[in-house]
Amino acid sequence: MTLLIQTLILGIALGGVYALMGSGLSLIFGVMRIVNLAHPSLIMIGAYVAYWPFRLSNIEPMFMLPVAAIILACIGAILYRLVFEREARSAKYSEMTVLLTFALAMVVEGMLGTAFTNTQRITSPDYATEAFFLADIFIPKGQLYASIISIIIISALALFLKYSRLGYAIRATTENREAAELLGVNVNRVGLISFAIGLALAGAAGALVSFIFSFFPSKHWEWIVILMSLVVLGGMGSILGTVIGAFLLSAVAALVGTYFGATWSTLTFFIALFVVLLVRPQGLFGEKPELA
Amino acid sequence: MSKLLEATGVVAGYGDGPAILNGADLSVHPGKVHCIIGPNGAGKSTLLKAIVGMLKVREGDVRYKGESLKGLRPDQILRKGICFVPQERALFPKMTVRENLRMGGYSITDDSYLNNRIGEIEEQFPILKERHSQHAGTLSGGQQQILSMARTMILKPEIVMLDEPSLGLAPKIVREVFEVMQIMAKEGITIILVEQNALMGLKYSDWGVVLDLGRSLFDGPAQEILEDPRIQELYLGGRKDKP
Amino acid sequence: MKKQFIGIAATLTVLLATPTIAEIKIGASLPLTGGFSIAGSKHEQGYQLCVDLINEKGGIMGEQVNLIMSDNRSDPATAINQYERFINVDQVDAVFGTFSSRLSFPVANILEKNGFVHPLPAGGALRIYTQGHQKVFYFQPSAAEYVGATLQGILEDLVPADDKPATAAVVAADDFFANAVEAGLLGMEVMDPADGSVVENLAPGFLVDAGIEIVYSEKWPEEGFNDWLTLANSIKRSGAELIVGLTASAEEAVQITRALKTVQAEPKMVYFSQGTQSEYLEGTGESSNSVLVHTSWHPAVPFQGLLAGEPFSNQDFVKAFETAYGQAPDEDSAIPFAVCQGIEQAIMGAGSTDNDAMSAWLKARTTDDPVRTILGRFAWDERGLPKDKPFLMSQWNDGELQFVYPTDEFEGVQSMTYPKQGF
Amino acid sequence: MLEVKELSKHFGGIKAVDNCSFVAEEGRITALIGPNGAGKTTAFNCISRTMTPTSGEIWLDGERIDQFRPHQITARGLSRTFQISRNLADMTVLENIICQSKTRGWKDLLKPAMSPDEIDKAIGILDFLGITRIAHEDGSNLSYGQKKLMDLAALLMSDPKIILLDEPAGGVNPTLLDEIVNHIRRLNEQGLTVLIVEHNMDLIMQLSDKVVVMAQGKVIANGTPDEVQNNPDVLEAYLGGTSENTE
Amino acid sequence: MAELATDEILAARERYNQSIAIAVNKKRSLWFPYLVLALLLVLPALQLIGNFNYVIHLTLFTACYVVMASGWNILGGFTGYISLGHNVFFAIGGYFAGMIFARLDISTIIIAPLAGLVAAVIGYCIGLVTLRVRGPSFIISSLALVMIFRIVFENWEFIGGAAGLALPVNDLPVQWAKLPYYYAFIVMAAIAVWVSYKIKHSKFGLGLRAISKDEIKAESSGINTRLYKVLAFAVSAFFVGMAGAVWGEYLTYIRPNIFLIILISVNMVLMCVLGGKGTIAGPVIGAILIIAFNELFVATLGASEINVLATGLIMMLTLIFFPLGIVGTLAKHGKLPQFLNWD
Repeated sequence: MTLLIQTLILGIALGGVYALMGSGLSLIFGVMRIVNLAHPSLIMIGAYVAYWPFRLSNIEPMFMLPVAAIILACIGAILYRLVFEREARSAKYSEMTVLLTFALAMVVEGMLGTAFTNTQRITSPDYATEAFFLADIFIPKGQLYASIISIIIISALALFLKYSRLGYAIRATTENREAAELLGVNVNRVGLISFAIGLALAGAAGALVSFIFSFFPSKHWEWIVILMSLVVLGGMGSILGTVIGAFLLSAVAALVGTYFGATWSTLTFFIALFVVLLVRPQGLFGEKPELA
Repeated sequence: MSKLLEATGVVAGYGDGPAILNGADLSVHPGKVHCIIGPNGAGKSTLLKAIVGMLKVREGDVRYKGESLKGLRPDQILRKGICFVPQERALFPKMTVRENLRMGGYSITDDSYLNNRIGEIEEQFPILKERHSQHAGTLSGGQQQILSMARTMILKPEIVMLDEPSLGLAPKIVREVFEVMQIMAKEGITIILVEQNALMGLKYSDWGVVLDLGRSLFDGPAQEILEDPRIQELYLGGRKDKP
Repeated sequence: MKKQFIGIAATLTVLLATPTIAEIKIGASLPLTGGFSIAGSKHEQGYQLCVDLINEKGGIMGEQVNLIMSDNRSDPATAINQYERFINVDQVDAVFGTFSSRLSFPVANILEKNGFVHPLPAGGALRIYTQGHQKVFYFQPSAAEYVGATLQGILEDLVPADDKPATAAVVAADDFFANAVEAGLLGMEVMDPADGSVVENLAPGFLVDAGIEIVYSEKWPEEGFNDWLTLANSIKRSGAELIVGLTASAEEAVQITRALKTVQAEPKMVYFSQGTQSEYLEGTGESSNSVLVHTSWHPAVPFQGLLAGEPFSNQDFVKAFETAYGQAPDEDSAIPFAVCQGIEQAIMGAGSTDNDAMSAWLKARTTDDPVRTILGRFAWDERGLPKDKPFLMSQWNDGELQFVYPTDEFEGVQSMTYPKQGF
Repeated sequence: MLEVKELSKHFGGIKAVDNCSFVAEEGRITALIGPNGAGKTTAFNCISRTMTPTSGEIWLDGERIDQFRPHQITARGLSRTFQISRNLADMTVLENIICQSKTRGWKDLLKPAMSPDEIDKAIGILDFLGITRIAHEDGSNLSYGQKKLMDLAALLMSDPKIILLDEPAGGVNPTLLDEIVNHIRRLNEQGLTVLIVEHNMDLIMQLSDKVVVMAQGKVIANGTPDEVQNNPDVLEAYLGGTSENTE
Repeated sequence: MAELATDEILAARERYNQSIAIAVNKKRSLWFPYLVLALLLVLPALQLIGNFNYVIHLTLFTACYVVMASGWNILGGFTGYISLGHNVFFAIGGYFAGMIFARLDISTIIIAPLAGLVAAVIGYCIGLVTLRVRGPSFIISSLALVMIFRIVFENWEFIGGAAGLALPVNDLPVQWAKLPYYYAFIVMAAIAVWVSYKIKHSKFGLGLRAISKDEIKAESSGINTRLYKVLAFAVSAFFVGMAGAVWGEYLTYIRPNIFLIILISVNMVLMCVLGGKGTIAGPVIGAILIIAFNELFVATLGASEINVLATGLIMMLTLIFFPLGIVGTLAKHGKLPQFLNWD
């Protein structure tokens, strides 16, 4: 019983981090139909932004979170202008962008590798290797803090989308790009802003990831399918879905890892992705696919 | 007569494709209902899209109150007071009716004024008030058309362009839609209507324009156009254009 | 059309590249990018330093050494392609091996086919040496399957008999090298899947030999594994007193160590197969205290080698490396350096760059008349594995990697800290 | 010929088609009319199996077809057009049309994509519809009306026994509409069964032998055009005899 | 009002219609591919005058990717289902033929068609499941497929698990040792290109194109879409599996982290995208260019991460400026040199 509870706690604590990593991916898909395979490599940039100050002058990685978010948002704005804007009206946009972002991931990897080498990095604030113990059960501090921050950021985003004027514009653009344009929404700017927000989330996630997983430029390939699986489970484009998907999957993976073996815990994500796509392609919270 | 909007020699087409419009002209008279008719592929919808900036005007010019609209984005043109309701009704199906109205007033930054306008529109169209929290996607075709027309009125625009508002609607609803159009016209809004059902369209209009071969062939008071025998033969189903 | 163009270009390259001045060309393809890039870059430094030093001292038999290095992106097809290019286009006289078994397996076949001596800096699994290749020479102490012997030695020689760990947890990456070490520790059969034959039966395994009961064993997949805390929790719950972590990279060793610290595991002894690198220390800090890692090389070991016919000790290497690169070397630079020394001595011994002669000379080495490198003396058995060469065991203590075993062979052995005082 | 028995289709809680039965008799033109949202298109989709019916049976020529896949239904001689016409972008109109020509069995798979016979036939149909000029045009560059015509042309390519037309007159100019009406009638005289959904009452009155009126998923009237036109229920629900604002 | 008579307008409309109708002039050249093939078949004669193993290796490597890219193109180019998981079939073919070669000593060149068939059957079964989703969902599912297969192969001890399977080297003299594989790949490449051509110009190919544009429309046009796309999947798996079979023996080492890495899939996709998805010559040209680029980068930028960057950059620039690939984009603007038009 203790083992079961402990496993669930570990799974859920990891889920918070995955949720933030996945929510940017989900937002970008929702608004712009871009399946951003480069997302994990951009998270990596955020992680480096948190890493160097820690390494050089022991600056708390969580303080670097806003900095990482802002830097990534700027990168997002530039990328959108240079790369994604011109493609926005093409019919096969989604498929094109999958390939485009795939190539982008390679470019980012190459740049990070050139700048920082492929040496593995990790920040080590004290809480990263400490835990709260409650009798037999422990809650790792690093994961707990990261999850709490994730949830706060995601909630703020959800409120912003629901109530702000820009939030309206983003939602409208998500649903019907042309109509939004006709009603006075500068869809390109909305695209740019939501892309920047999505990447800001990646930057924030990067700062948190920096003390949870070790990272190096080519590591992002290992993250992408995991992130995809939770985004797909939650329903592509639904941020709430992504969060629930993240918690659900990482809890299940932890259970599988404990009771069936570590090999199969990783497989959980892949199988889940596969099964969800086939049984309920719209995910838990996604819209129903168009009929006829 | 003074021209509110004037398109001269417009050449436009989709993407890199051939030009659909080859020098189309259009003169718009303030406060009147204009009906553009013509055979399929004549470029009626293309002309509207070119005016609101959804398509690039390759040659020619579009002037509104003496100012060129060429090269402006749709949202900029909208702010000048020209609204466009496309064929496919352009609603946000997963947003509520009220949120859709709110989006109609997206370019209004004053919240209390916007809420007032939404209130006024809902008074004018009770069906929208009744269903304000329903998702727009669940409305019937006619209600959707009414919503998308009413939505444009929030901005009190100068010109509203309607692209085949009667498309796919039951006869009874078609009549309702044209009545909504008349309400708009009574508020002083200038209307440009593209209608395949030319008889009906002209009946509700003050001015008629015939577009064919990618340019404007005839232009005159709706009544005159309706009575012109050539028009009847060519466009109103009086004569076959093939042996 | 493009193909012909490449053909013509290649032909031209062949013509232009034909040596006009006397030099010895040596080719090395290394994984400078991709998954193995960290180790690959360090190998590059080792090879380059050795060749530079040789050239400074007048080259091999008066001829300068021209080292041609290229990046194979950790991809075997690229690796074999590049060795083909070395042999056919660049017309090298000898080659240095590449890093990792993934790349070494196919490269070994190509080199064997072309009759080249194949000195391997890495690729320690028995199966590479049981394929009947004639010219492979391994430049590390022994095959990975036998690493456990060193651990067993420590348990018997350095740990007080009454305080010995009684139970062990063995966790391993699903990786070629880690699997091989695991096979030795747990006493598995090494199979050749090609014909289903048993290459070697390692039962009952070094841990059982040392009288330790295995209470937990687990494997994690090579890629995409993130559940370190769950794994560490299971290790802790097993109550194992000895934790054996057979990781595929220092990165995984960092993750496991941090996770074990988080769950507050309290084993008596911790041994990892990777983790001599400075990255390990940076990622784990104080938790690294008294963690044991086996190694082929350690800066403090007073090995005596030869370079350009002159004595060249391990300490000389450390000094030269620091001068050249401004940082301390580690195992991944020292091993390739030794490979380079081995080939140099083989060329001098054979008196030419004839690979058959070099191979014959290397094969003729005995423990008394060995190849002398900064990794110590090398003489090989008929499989190409070194004879009588134990691994070293090193231990992290207060941020320093000390070498603690074997105790009776060299000067400067430090005493082992035992038991481990928590993470 | 085509018989729909107690067909229902529910979306979540909404009954788009509710226990609806009607028959399209062989060699006749049957019209399906009704207000927007009455379930006409949904019924069409269920018949051609682009949607799965919730319950009910559909019979074609004495064979129950509601378990088949769309292409099997097409192979049995039932072809349809779409209300918002679907076309194959980046393929020419000619290719779009020839796609619809019949293939049977494995042998046909490797036959040339467009045989001269098929091209001749397709051009003939385009000629007839007066749109030969768009034969090599990309399907996505067509106007709304042109797409409708291309759909109709594709339909004729497959030599169907029964065709389902979903608002063929929408967006088509009146002159051309007369042509289409005449053509449908001629085909009908040659034995083609037609089921048509349309709002243009003139067209319905001119063309159809029988009219089925649907409202809120149910069949509310059934009869000759004249009968239906004077049915008070139909007047109220559809034609707009009163000014009530409900559907 | 303009003074025009109705007849004049009708006549004008007729002229207008004719002016818009575009005459399509499709001239393709077949002499060029045949010439290339003939040259490639006699290329090994170079071995008589020297050691050109490296040239042979590069050509063989390119041909291997031509087989795979052309195979991928049948699904990704014609049918519009972009798979990033086709290396699964590469691995299946490699392992199947490799195990038979190791145990029964039958050359993989003989086994290749059978290995292809095994890959096709497995592809057919996978296709039945995964082809139910399309667009981005399909792409992601294909990525998951690789991960799943990788874990399965790594844990299957019979075939060597994560450590892989080493195969014996043939005993031909070094100068001729590559030729069996060389000819096998050249012949397979020729067959793959020829089959792509045949498929593209058949009813099957037309159906696949229809599916790639609008599946519902295609289905209601009477095309058995499920059968067509699953068949396309199987055919494309067949070629990739066949290539994997021979490649395994050539490499002499089969291991999950050699065959099931993302780079191989990326190469297939990149070659088709660069050359032109859905064209016949596209994958061939793409394969030649990518391998030439790779060689160039390794030669000039060798020791750095810059080559990853450069590969990514090429892919991005292609997608942005030549979204239809070299062949596709040139053809669209009517600038395709005749010798590259094999469609």
